[in-house]
Amino acid sequence: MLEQLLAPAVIIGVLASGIQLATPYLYASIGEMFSQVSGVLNLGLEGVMLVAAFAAYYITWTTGNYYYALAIATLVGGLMGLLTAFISVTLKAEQGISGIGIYLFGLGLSDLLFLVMVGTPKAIDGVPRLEIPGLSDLPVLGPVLFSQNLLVYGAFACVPLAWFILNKTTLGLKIRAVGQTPEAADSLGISVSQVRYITVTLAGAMAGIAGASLSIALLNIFQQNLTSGLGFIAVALVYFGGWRPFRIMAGALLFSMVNALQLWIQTLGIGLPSDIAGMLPYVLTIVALIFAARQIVTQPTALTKPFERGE
Amino acid sequence: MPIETVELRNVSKRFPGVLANDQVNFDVHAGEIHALLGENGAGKSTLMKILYAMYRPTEGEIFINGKLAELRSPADALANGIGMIHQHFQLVPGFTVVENVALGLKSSRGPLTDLDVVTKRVQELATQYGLSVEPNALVWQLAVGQQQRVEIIKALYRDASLLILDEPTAVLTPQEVKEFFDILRRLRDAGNALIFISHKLYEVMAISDRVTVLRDGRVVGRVKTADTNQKELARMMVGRDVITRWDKPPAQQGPVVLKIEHLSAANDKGITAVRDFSLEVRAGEILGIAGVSGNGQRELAEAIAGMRRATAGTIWVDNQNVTNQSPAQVSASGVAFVPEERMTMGVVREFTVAENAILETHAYPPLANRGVFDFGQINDHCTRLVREYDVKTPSLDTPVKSLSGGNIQKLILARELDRAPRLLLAAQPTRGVDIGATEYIHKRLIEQRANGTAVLLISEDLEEVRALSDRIAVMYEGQIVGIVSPDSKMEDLGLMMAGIKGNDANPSTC
Amino acid sequence: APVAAPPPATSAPAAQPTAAPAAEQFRVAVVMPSAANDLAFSQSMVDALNRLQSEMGKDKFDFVYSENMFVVGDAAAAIRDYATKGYNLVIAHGSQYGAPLQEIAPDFPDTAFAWGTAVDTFEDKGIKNVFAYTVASDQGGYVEGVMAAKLSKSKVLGALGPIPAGDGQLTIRGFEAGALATDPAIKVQTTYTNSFSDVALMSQAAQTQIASGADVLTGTSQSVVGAVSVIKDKNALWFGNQSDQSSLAPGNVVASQVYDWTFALKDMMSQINAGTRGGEVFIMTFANGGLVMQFNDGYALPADIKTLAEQTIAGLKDGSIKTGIE
Amino acid sequence: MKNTALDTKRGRFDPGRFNYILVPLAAGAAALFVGGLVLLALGANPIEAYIGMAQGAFGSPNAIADSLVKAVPLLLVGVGICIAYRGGMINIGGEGQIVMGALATTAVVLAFPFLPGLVLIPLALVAGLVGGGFWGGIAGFLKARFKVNEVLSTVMLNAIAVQFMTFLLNGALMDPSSVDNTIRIPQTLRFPPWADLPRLVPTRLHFGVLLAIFAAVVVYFLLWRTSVGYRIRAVGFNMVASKYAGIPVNRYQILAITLSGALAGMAGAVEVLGVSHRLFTDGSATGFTGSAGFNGIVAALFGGLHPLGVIPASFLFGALLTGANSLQRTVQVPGAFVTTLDGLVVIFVVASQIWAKRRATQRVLAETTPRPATPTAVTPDVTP
Ligand SMILES: Nc1ncnc2c1ncn2[C@@H]1O[C@H](COP(=O)(O)OP(=O)(O)OP(=O)(O)O)[C@@H](O)[C@H]1O
Ligand SMILES: Nc1ncnc2c1ncn2[C@@H]1O[C@H](COP(=O)(O)OP(=O)(O)OP(=O)(O)O)[C@@H](O)[C@H]1O
Ligand SMILES: [Mg+2]
Ligand SMILES: [Mg+2]
Repeated sequence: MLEQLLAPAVIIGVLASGIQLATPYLYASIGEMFSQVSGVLNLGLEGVMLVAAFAAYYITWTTGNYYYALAIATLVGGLMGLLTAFISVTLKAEQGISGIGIYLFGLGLSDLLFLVMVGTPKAIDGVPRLEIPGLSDLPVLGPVLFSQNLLVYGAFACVPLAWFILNKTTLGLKIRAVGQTPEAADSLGISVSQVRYITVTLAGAMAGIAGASLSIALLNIFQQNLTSGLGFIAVALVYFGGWRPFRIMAGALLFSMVNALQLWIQTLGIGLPSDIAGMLPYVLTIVALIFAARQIVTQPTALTKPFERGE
Repeated sequence: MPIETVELRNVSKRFPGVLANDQVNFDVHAGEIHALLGENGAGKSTLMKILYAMYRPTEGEIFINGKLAELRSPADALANGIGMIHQHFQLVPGFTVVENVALGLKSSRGPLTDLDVVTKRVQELATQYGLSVEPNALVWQLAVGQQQRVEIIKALYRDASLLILDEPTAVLTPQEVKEFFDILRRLRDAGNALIFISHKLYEVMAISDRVTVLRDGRVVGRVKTADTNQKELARMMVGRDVITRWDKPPAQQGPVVLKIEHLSAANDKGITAVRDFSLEVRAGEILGIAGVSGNGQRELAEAIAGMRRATAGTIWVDNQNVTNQSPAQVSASGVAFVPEERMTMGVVREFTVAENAILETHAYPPLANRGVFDFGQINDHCTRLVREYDVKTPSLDTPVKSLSGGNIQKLILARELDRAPRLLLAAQPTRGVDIGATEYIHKRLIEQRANGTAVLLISEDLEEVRALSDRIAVMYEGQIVGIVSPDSKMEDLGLMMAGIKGNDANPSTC
Repeated sequence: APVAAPPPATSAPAAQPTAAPAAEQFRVAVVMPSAANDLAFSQSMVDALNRLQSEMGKDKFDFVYSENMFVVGDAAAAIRDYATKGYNLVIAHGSQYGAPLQEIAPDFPDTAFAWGTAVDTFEDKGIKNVFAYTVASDQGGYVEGVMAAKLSKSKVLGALGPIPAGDGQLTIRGFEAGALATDPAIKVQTTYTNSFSDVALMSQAAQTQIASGADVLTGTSQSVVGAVSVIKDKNALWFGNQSDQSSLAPGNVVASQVYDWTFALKDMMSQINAGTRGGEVFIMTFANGGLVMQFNDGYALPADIKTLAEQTIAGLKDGSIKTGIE
Repeated sequence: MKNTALDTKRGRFDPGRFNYILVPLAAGAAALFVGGLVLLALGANPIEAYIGMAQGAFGSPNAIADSLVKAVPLLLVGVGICIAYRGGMINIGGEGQIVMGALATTAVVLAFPFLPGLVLIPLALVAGLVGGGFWGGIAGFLKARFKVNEVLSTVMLNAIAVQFMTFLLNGALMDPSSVDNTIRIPQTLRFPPWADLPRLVPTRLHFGVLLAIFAAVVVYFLLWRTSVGYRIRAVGFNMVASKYAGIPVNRYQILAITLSGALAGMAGAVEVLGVSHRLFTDGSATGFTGSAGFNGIVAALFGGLHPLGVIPASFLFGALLTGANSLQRTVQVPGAFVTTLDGLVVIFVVASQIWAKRRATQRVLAETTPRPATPTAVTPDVTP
């Protein structure tokens, strides 16, 4: 059994699937990370992803132009992020609950629009693969790592970028401060709301790209509840990664690869019931959390707490 | 433009149900230190938060250099040269010193941070005003005194020429206070204006040029420091004379209640903070532990209370071994604990006065029968506590967070002392508490002594330790440097607190 | 549970509304678990009802539906409500709806109910107004397996499903049987994603199948739309199920096993009009027209394979071929 | 100084706080208005639709019964959420706990079908409590022992519970007659009729409604009238102070989420015994739970995280969900509209809380902190 799983084809397959599955998680989680680091739990990602996924799908289906599609998805996501910010920052609503509201709203709306504007699932031509000259010809790893579509590369590029923004820019400094000690930031004249509006809107926009990456780059289709819980896992991955981009990436890859692995286990006919195999990613995540939780030093202590200046 | 004068005219601030400031006039000039005095809840912080634009006044105006100023937010205040150092520091604990200073500043590199530039300027300021601090240290790792320096550097970095200092000394040790006052004088002499809030009258006398006294939100007096004395100030604040010196009857010492043998314990960072510590406290005596903060006092108290693991040694209470027992077991052995930070350790802020009064006794008869509350009993019990201990509260149902610090401390004392403990651990019992309440708390501690309780008093306020203790143990780096009489000279105590052995310093040992 | 009686020979003609001369409108209500446009199980029912309506005219036949009733409690409320509103036939289109139906049906003896996919009419519990319908999807799977075995170059086939239960599992077992009957050397790899809705995971399951050598795949549930786009991308072949899935990948879908419930519906209608409201189990097969193999015109299926498929269908119809799944 | 009797803060739900009722109602109306615009866009008549919706929720004894039945799991889960929340834990694991509770109940009923109803039903309900409590307790243990964030672990545990259920229903627990036939429906045998929760009136309304209300009252009593509840609340507000006061913090945290899970498990038990009379799966949790694990959180919040407040909140929410479903039937709008409308209502109501709270805090402050002109308690003389 183990030999079967250690075959090169399986390892490469797991890697390839892992990288692809990780793509939507990365966009959504990195965006969510900014939101959470600034102190706002944005639980409605799933709903945002769905609406944006539909928007991207629809534009691609009607115009064939996926740059437009991507732009619109980002915009739609950003607008929903703005709405989230208004609800959680300005109206100081309970963030978990408003997130569930946004999710239900997005789930219903995307389905409704799909029904009215498209009808039944229709395949589209999605974002094409972009071979990286030279590298994509590498044996074994070339096709896995350097022959993906643009959105996959983009997702992985987000990780160092996010790290840079968070750690090397004044905005990043403000975001972290606002999430840890909003009173301190406030006393230095930083607008806590403004920073949170920026991050929450950004999280929405990134969730929009995540949705688009599903509907026009990975699946090239739209279907009711296309994301099927992915947005919630993305939120969980942010905790998992301890609010640090590279750890989040590791988590996304781990989760996706274990998911891919369980598919391989079944496909190879190893006698593990599918339901038991299906538990693997979740069990493993918990196990990983047991180890990860101890190492978390800096966390956004103000997470989920609306800021009020004591007045 | 540097600040020459700042004036508050007819400022009022109304909170729901409270008129915190009532037609207050106040002014401060460049080159002076203006002290603001008043009991807990008199409205000092509120007034200062208005000046720093954290609150909008209900009515009244602010004039800066004679011109009406429209301050909408702390950013405006900062831009006008007003800086504020809060009692609860406004620092990001997970940031380095430099990051804290750079936060919210314009960077010379546009969107990118310029921490190296900031570091340099921080070092310059540090040398200029004697504010030595390690720029790259994480703030949560710094001692309070150092954190406070960071706050001052933050304000200076932003060219604040008016510094508001809200109870800056409450958390400092005498040594730190001394250094701090040097810094304040330097700042004043450099032409800055300073507002200084403190509950300690001798500090106000030592550092300020003028004093304004608030009571119930109104100004009740303004004097030149040179023209007044502590007694007069106290009378202005409280409306009567206040006792600061106690004549205790001689100690009626009983048997040893607390016996600590070779105790060691580590701090939160895992470093040994109490090492090979031995001590005895007898019934009917107050043993004061003096020392610069961070020398293991906190860990010692927590180890006794069962809140922290002892890595070695034994703790006996009434000949009962309580080493590494749970807080509940320790408490059951007759130990009462007034912890250092009342808001986080002593009370549940959101709970009512009544709920907090039964924090330890709620599970037992007569307050509860088989785990079910008897509200009649609870009500009677709490009413009695509140009366006996003079806790000023609108009702038993008032959330504790809206009581003043002094009243919260009285409530904690009521709760702890009512259990007639064998041993009372009191850590910083009067920190941030106004003089009226301080007097009351002191009275209660002495009363316990008379009742035959063993009292272990841990305080960084040397005046307090000397006023109350029968013996003073000076703690340095987790160990006792020496045990001396309360009549020892201040300077000698100071030397011992710096780690110089009792014998060398030659105070009267006991 | 009573074993399904073989469907009666009475078919299409008897179902003509002529049987009910009153020219009253026949009203049907359907409660179904997923969306009406899922290109799978739910849609197959809506398609059938639409076909009936266009055959008979809206004045003679009308239907309403409640979709997305994946919560059984909600479905129960809907079923009861439709029964109250006097629909002639209330269809509980989901095997999970059995328990509520069993409770509701006795309260509305004048209403006919239908439950599928299932084989129990509760007649043994004294309930007389429930029809049951199911589908011998192993037959369609079998024919697809036969074709797949012929079309595969790698001799590895892939089958994808949500959970190992229901008609999906039956299809997959039929597929495997058909493939092995055609070529004993062939390998059929099966993957269940454990979700009816996770399109992304289904797409990865397809990727995995292809990466491990499969070049012809099939699958069930609404989530397979994700697999089909992978098929298109990797230029593999696909056999659809439940509804006609050719539109998803016109060049790669060979054929689809389509559930055509019109046969059962027509029969139920005529029985209802004649006063019988339940008690019969309908099994959709190739023989009774409840199963149809829809070949995709866009895919150039070699003539010999198509002939083989048609022969297999004929064999299943006349009973000379059995799928071997009992 | 007035030392009033200890009467206003025993957690009593004060219906006099109008804002807690009026504001959400107004917000709900606003959500329906926006939903009406969507209906117009879909070509349906909103007025007709909403009348249909109201009828679907309250129009007949059956409709009312359906609304109440829908509210039962929301109430049970919601009350559990109150406990967890008061203990400082956020329990997102309702779905998984419902499933585990239902599984435990099912296992008991299938193992002892011969027991008389009077024994079997209580036993099965207890099994549900244990099953859900166990599942919640895992999250509590992981938090107390390993500091694993409970939001995260409960999300994962939800997924695991569902897979576990599917696994059992495809094997050990599958209806034997289904195992034999080819279609293999993933469901258990129908339970014996004596395991059915009694019906209250001839509708779907079952005894579970009373159980749920009873549970809410018990939890209210527990939280505000017993020392255990007091400790849970103390730990939830301030772990450090609780620890100083000698409360074993870890134990009470685990207890809070275990109780929370137990109530969700009870919801699962009541659902199988009272509604479906068997366990089944469609591969997701929702098919069985109807998302009660999540909707219960919403109900708890609307109820001000107070067990007694959750009673009306969950009944209103249940009516909304039931009515919205019937909307689909009366005007034949797509099912997705129902979800959209739910989302709108949740968003509007939660966003409106700020107004409800703002007024309430102003009132409370104005009532409890009158500034004494001069301190009335005179400091007694001290003997120097
Ligand atoms: N944000 C607030 N909301 C309502 N009331 C407040 C608020 N802040 C202060 N108060 C009330 O206003 C009054 C003045 O409080 P303030 O903090 O100014 O007192 P203080 O003089 O600084 O006291 P202390 O010596 O304890 O620091 C008190 O009665 C207090 O309860
Ligand atoms: N939101 C509030 N509502 C009611 N009272 C408040 C509130 N915030 C603070 N207070 C009251 O204000 C008084 C002072 O608070 P506290 O001692 O915490 O801060 P401070 O010392 O006055 O301010 P600073 O931190 O600036 O020194 C207390 O009586 C406290 O109960
Ligand atoms: Mg103050
Ligand atoms: Mg204070």
